[in-house]
Amino acid sequence: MKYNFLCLNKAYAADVQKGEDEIIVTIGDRRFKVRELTMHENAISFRIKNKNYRMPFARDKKKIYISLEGEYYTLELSSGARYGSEGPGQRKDNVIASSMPGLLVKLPVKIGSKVKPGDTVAIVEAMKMQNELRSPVDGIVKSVNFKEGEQVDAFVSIVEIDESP
Amino acid sequence: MKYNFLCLNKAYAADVQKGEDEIIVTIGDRRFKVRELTMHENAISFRIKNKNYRMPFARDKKKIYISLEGEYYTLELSSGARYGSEGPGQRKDNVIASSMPGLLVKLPVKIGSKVKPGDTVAIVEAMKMQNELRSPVDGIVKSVNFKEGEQVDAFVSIVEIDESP
Amino acid sequence: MFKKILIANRGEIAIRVARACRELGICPVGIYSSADENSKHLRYMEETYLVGDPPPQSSYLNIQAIIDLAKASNADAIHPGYGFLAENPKFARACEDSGIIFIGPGSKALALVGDKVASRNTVTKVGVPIIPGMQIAKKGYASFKNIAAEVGYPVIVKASMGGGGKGMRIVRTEKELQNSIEAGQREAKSAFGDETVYLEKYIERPRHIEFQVLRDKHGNTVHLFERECSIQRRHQKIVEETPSTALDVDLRQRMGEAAKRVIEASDYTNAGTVEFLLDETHNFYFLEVNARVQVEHPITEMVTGIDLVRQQIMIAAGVEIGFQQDAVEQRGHAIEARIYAEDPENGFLPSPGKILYLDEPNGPGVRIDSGIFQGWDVPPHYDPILSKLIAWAEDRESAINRMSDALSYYVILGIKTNLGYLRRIMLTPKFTAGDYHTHFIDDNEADLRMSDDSIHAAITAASLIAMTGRNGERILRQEDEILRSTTPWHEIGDWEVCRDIHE
Amino acid sequence: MFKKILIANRGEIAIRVARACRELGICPVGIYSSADENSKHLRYMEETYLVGDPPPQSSYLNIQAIIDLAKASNADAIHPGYGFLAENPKFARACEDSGIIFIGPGSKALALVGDKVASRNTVTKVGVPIIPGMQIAKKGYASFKNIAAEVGYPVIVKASMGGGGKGMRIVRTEKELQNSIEAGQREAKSAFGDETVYLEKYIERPRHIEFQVLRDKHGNTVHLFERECSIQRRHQKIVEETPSTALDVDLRQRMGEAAKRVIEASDYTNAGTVEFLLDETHNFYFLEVNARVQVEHPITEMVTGIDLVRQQIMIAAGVEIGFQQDAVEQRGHAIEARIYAEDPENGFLPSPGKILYLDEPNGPGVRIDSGIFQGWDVPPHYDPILSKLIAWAEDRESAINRMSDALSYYVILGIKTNLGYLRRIMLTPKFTAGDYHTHFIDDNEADLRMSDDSIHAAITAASLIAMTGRNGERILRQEDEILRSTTPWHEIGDWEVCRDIHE
Repeated sequence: MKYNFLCLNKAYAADVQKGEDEIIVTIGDRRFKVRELTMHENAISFRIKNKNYRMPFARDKKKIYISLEGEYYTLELSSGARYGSEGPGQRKDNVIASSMPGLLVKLPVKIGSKVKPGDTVAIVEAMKMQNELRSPVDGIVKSVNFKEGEQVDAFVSIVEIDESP
Repeated sequence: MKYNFLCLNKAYAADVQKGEDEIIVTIGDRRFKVRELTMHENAISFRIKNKNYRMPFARDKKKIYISLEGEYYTLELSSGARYGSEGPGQRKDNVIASSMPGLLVKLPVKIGSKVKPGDTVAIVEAMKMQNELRSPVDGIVKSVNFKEGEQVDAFVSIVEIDESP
Repeated sequence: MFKKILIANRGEIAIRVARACRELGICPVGIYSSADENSKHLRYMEETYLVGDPPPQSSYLNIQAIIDLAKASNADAIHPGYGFLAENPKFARACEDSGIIFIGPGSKALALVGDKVASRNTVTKVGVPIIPGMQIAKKGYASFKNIAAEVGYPVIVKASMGGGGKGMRIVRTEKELQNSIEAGQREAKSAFGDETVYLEKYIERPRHIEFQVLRDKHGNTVHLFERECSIQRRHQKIVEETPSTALDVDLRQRMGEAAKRVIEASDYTNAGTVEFLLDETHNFYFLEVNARVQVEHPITEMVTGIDLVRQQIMIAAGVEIGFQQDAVEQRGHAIEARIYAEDPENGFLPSPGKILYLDEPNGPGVRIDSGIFQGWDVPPHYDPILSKLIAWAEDRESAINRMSDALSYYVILGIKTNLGYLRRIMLTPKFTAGDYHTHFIDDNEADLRMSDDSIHAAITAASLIAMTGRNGERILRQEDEILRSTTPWHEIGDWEVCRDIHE
Repeated sequence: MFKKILIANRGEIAIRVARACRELGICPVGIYSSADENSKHLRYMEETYLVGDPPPQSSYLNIQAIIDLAKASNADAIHPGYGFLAENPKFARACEDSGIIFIGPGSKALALVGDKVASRNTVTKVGVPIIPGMQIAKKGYASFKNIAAEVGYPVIVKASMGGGGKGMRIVRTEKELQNSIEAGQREAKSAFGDETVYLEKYIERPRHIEFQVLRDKHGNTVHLFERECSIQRRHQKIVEETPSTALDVDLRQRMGEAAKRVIEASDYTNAGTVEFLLDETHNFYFLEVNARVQVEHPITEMVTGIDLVRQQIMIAAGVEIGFQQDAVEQRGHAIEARIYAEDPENGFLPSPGKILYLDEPNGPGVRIDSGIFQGWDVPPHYDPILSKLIAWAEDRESAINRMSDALSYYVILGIKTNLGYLRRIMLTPKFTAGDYHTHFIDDNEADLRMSDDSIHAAITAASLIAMTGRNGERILRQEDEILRSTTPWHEIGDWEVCRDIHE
């Protein structure tokens, strides 16, 4: 079984093989032998040496959320196509998206607008905080997918820019 | 829809009818009109006048567990055959069962033993507590369904007695 | 200081001790029976070891197996918690023989305070009153008659090996004495295999008051005031509070000093609790020393701000107590309610099983020492305690309100618990007035009974749950209820628009 | 005393206030926007009313709608919580005009302390130092140059309408002054539509210390000691503690008395907080008065044992404060960590969404004021605070350990939170040493970054979860791991037996 995950903007490919008394998970050039493991309703537990470990987890359609000894990970099951299965994923520079869900409070560009690196192309607001989305590139706005006042999800394209050559 | 419940050793029959904008639940000669109700994953909520009520619940195969403003109910969905749908249910006097699950630590009777009211016929232990089960009747042991050292569930017949006429 | 402590217990107290270890930078080592493989206390340990099969004799009472694990894991010390081996002099001795520090009094002091006769003698020597009666069980009706006459009726006949009320007989006149002795002997014989009984003055409506004492290895002794533990069912405490409404400043000071004298005279170190009975005219009598951390220790921590388990560990490590008696203060009021897996509507019978739903309260002044989680199958092998809910507030009335509120937000479903019963205790007039004694549960039966008010609402809710089965569905929604009432269950009653279905 | 209090807020603070009401026998009335129909605060109210649509302007900031509901429900008083309308003099005035008690200072005192210039004048009159600089924004380079020379460099140029760091410029030499003023004016103009700037002495590495004060309607004033709030991100506090490691007895006493003078001079009643900056040589400067219950009030409650919300209600009802200054004591050490729905790995951006899994810690010295539950969809319309975790212990080191442990047992899954980040703060050497100031977050970036150590373990776990999907299955079980390591993630690393797959 092969899985592709996105975590903290990096892509990871994991290969899982079930052996007789162990499961081998291969991530890049690292290999993990998992030898003792129980799945609970909302936690995965295992034992290393003389300590019990317990990782609470939850999942929804695309993501798995895991808690590990005081740290928290959100892992997105990715198709592998979008980000490739090798190396850190690259977000496309010409696609402007918000990294938080929120209200699109300002959209100062329209199709055909010229933008320079650093120009604000959208402002998204959530929980009393405004997040300005700036263009990382020089170019012309190719498409605008939302209107001011609309709710936008995280990582969904709001504006696309045709980069100047 | 008709439901029969056992609660605190009493039997209740409820008839539920869904109307256009209300649900009517009839229990004996009382009738409840329920007009505003939401089912959550593990709670049922409704509003009466200006207050929100929330009843957390859980269920397993046969029982529904409900919490109501600091009180707790276990309702057993019964077939209606065993206890009848009218009036308080009657447990049979000649069937000896434990009202807690536990270990059968002592079984001083066997088939054919004569017992009198008050005679100990079994001792069940759980959580450091021993519960002596005594015969409520005069009679002769007809059947013995467990051995000493076995685990018994609650309300399962351990010993049955043929009552003396 | 210790590097590693093995915690020879399970449940909430194992977690409590592990937390104290972690806060002191000590590695907590846990043990578990095979019935506890998935238990919550393992989550708080740095190392865990299987100790044996589910029965306590094979696991948490298995002295050799525990000592072996302590050695194998290089533990410096063992904390026994409460129950199991906590007050077993043989276990303390086995630790001492293996070079492992037993966190508690030494085996000698344990043996002394565990011996009824010896401890009474010790206590009497330092001028602390005991209940008048026989010092040693005697034979022959004459000595019973004489002593009964001396201490005055009513008296009580008790089994020497007794406990749990078995073999006890209250005697109000000399006429009943002989019959009662004989009946007590018979019952003692059948319950304990020993017919020895003794006699003492019977205290009517006593209050159970205990004092927490700390004594270090350098001879410093301080008490941390009282706990009132008179709310008991089946001779087991279920609600405790501090300060007690029965003590005034002078009595509190005298009892505290008496408790310290008892501990000092027993050459006892570490944390210990001196139990007293208090009669209606405010005479107090020594009962016994509890040579362990008590289940109810949190209420003392809440009012004094002193961490008792930490003190236990430090004292065992030879550290001097860092404060004087006059620095210890009672601030505010604390109440503890013990949450048990038991059925108060059915003789408090234990109720092991799976916790299908759990929601624990929190907020200001609310502490929970909990050993449970949703999805856990409470095993049938051990004490039914699930968790302890402690409420602290500036005054008693607020503490009761806080406790009562917290109990009503504490939801455990899937097994029977005493949550509802505990809440009813909080609402009982005798309790809110602070006017109670050890017969509280029996005397207030009517107030403590579950009301039938809400049963039809529960049946109604259950029918709807049974019918729908689907989650997140809004079955009906309408905002036109116009009803008037004072309590929610009268309001629920108002759902019912036709009392007579034939109308 | 009041019979009914309307709580004009939501989330954890609405619950906090409702609890105080219930404990005083007062009926708490809740309001909710349509985004909060299912929110937790409604569970603690005796009555609840829909106040409006999700946007704050339509609901929790809607003065008229709230006043109308208070009248309709016959509330005697309104508690505004913090944020929203808590410090809005118009709201306080609207309450007063409607004959409803506003639980807070009167509208006049609110207007006074909300006015920067007026409050500085008041404070200066009673001899409390303010940061040297311009009292009123001035025009012309000359006056800037003169005042800068007078107070000494470095100085800071600030926008009069400013906040959140916008329009601010630190100036270290006279050479840079003119450019900085102009840049500040431009930024202020674009950010706030007003180019007015002023200048004051720049305090390097300041600590943010505030004092909690109570003043009743009879003129009694007490302070309840300090809170150190220097751990801030985006100019917002995220960790607070008391006592502060920066104060000694003398300084604490002087600052406390100064805080009381500020409150008295402002003719302020109810609970108020006087904020100071403390420089490296222990000079303190008045910043402003926070005229509300603070988010961080629990740490004061933990060390003093005084319930601040209860005091607010009682003072508003005209009750005299029942204790004197010298009866107030700091016992132990308390820390608060604010749990936010935000992503520290992504600029602390808010993260609304559904909480798929929730497990909140408990135990000795752990208090949680929480507004969340499993299954709740955190709405995007309001402040991202989810809950507050407060740890109290006998000393600072234990409190830090307790907090750090509690954070690691606090599990919120489904949305991003700052739980991991807060725990990293607890482990940062500068924090554990108590040696920090308001630039802590920036200065300790490296220590606060999430470690990559465990990422492969997380990926491994996620793969197994993705693969199985079934609950309760024991995939593998074997007890033969023989590994040695100090941290769990090195141990996890030892799962990996072949670093090079091609070996």
